Amino acid sequence: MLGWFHKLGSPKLFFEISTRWQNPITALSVLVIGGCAFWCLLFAPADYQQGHAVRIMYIHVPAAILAQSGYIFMALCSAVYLIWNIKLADWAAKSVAPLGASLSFLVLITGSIWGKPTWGAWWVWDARLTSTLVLLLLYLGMIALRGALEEKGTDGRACGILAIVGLVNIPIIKFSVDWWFTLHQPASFKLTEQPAMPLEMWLPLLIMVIGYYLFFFSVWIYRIRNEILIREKKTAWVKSWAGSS
Amino acid sequence: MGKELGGFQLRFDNIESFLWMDGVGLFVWSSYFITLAVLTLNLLIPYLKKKRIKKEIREASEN
Amino acid sequence: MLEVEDLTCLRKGRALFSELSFSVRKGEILQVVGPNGSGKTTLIRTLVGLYTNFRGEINWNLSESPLFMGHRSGINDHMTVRENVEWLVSLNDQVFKPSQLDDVMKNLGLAKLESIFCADLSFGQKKKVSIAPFLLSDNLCWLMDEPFSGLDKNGVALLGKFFGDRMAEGGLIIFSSHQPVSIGGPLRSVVLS
Amino acid sequence: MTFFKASIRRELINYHRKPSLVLNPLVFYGLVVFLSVIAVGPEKGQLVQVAPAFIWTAALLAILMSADGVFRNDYEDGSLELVVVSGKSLAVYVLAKTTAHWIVTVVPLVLLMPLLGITLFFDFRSIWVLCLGIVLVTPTLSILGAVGAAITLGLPRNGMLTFVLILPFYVPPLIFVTGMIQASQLGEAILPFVYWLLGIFFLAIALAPMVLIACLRMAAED
Repeated sequence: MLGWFHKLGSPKLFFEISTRWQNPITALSVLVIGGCAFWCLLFAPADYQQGHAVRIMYIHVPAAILAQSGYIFMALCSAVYLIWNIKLADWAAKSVAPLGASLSFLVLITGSIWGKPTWGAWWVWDARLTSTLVLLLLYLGMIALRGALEEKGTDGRACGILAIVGLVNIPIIKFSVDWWFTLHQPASFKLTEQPAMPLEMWLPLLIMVIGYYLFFFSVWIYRIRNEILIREKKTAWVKSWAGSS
Repeated sequence: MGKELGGFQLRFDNIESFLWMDGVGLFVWSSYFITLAVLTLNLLIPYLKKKRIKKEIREASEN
Repeated sequence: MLEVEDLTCLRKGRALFSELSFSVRKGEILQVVGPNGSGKTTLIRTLVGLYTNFRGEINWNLSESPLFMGHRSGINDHMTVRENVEWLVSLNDQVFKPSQLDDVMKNLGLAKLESIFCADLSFGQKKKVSIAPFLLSDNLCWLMDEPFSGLDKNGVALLGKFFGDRMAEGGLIIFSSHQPVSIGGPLRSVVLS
Repeated sequence: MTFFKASIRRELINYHRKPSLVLNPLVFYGLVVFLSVIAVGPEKGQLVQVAPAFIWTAALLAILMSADGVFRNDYEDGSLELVVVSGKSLAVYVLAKTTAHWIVTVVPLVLLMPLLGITLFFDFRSIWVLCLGIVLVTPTLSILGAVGAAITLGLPRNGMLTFVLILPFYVPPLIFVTGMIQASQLGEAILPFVYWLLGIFFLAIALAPMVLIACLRMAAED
């Protein structure tokens, strides 16, 4: 187990393996998301209450799922770095932060655009939007800490610790925001009390989620490869890579 | 409404109704375009950065 | 005793010094010499466990952790000399009688300064304050980073004498210095370049 | 235990010698509340309704701001590395630090509270609940603030970063403590909120030492 970890923890090996994988994954993700977008826009049924506005769900919900699982993934990478001191895991965690921030930003934007035709307001202090806002703030804090510590070279451990603290806190934050929302619950239309989604709605949603996952990993691989190149720029193999192609 | 296309039910009669979407077209389309923009940027930024890094490494090793 | 084998300290991916091997026994004093930036401070900090980015082996064979004097004094400016010494000594699990403190203060040339705030002391005086807990302790293993810098001639001679005394009692002292120092006894050295 | 006593004594001496460390957060707190009153307007009904909001926000900011410095002095003068090397329990050390910080920032705040409550037209029950809320929530805020201070230790003094990192974590305590005030104003039970605040506090005090120790060791390393 450990041997396998350390082997995969070699930046060079990861770079070589990912060279083969990055383009197929990127192409596949673009294909899945693009194709599924057509499905969602043209063929998915309109909701009996929201009408065509429900089509926003297909890009909003996967982004929300990815923003959250991205944070968990980042915290896991950080834990691997802190426990086994594998530098690649730290770079992996670092590569998640901007991606996760952009996705949670996307969730908020599409959420508020979705809110206007359905709730009648651009923004509702709904439990899920609020906790996504906190998630965005956590990602931004992460990026800020990286920026501040990068020069000193101690960014990895501090960010790792912060990521894990955040992971412990996310359920608490989610729960407390839920509580807060029920305390202040406005009399408005609620999205959560829908009848079960029919197959022709959740199937494209599921495929879209898969597409987003593929996309997440392709961008993550791009970013982590850049990180490897920067950190290992003085090694022979990076120089020969830069010179060759 | 709409015609069948390979087993799928097409939900719009014509381009106009597809764009209009019963009045919510602006919301749906803008959110799709914003998503497109954010996702494209996510791919583009690391791609451009990689090109820059590569150039830097090459120049550094030539000097 | 202490044994160090093939010690390499890395700083920002670069080796500060590499494959250093030496050993120190009880009753010996080891001086770490080298120009600025050669890694003296890092070596002392690595030995004491503060710096962990290294390869190689460090084996301590001691019953208690060594007394440490760092590059930064550890003296709090808003506390008096006595309060500072009491705190530093409590870190080492030692107790002392007031008369002992008086003696040490007199020895160090700090008599009557006990109730002065450390902010009002000169650099050399502060150095002496951070030496005081070493003299109040039974622990014979000392690790000091630049203990002589900032001391006047008398202070240097005094600390040299303390070193000699400890060595005679079977102490183990490792210190760094950028200038040659003479103490009352034989001195081994590790040179960093 | 002796080490705890020695540490806490040292902390209190330090606060005693630098009263600005105690006074500044308090004055800051009063000023934020005062400015908020100016912004809201002096009308009684409105004030009673929104006053808990800015009372808590001000408390949060004041505590976080003062917590930012708890380890800084020890880090800069080298005491921190001496503590690390000495083999003394760092958990005891951070506990002493945060306890001292809590005592010197919160006790004055609680004493100030009745005064503030009267000027904001609170009834006695609300003032009592307010004090209870302060006592229950501030230990958590102190601990989380210490975590922020420890993570940013060794960086040039930059309070902003600590704020950006830690304020999101202040959301749950803030929700429960404001909920408590509102419940009491509506005449509902406040006990559930007390339980939640205690729960969060226990969680924080169980987990934070590990995080703090890791951060301090890291800071002592460079």
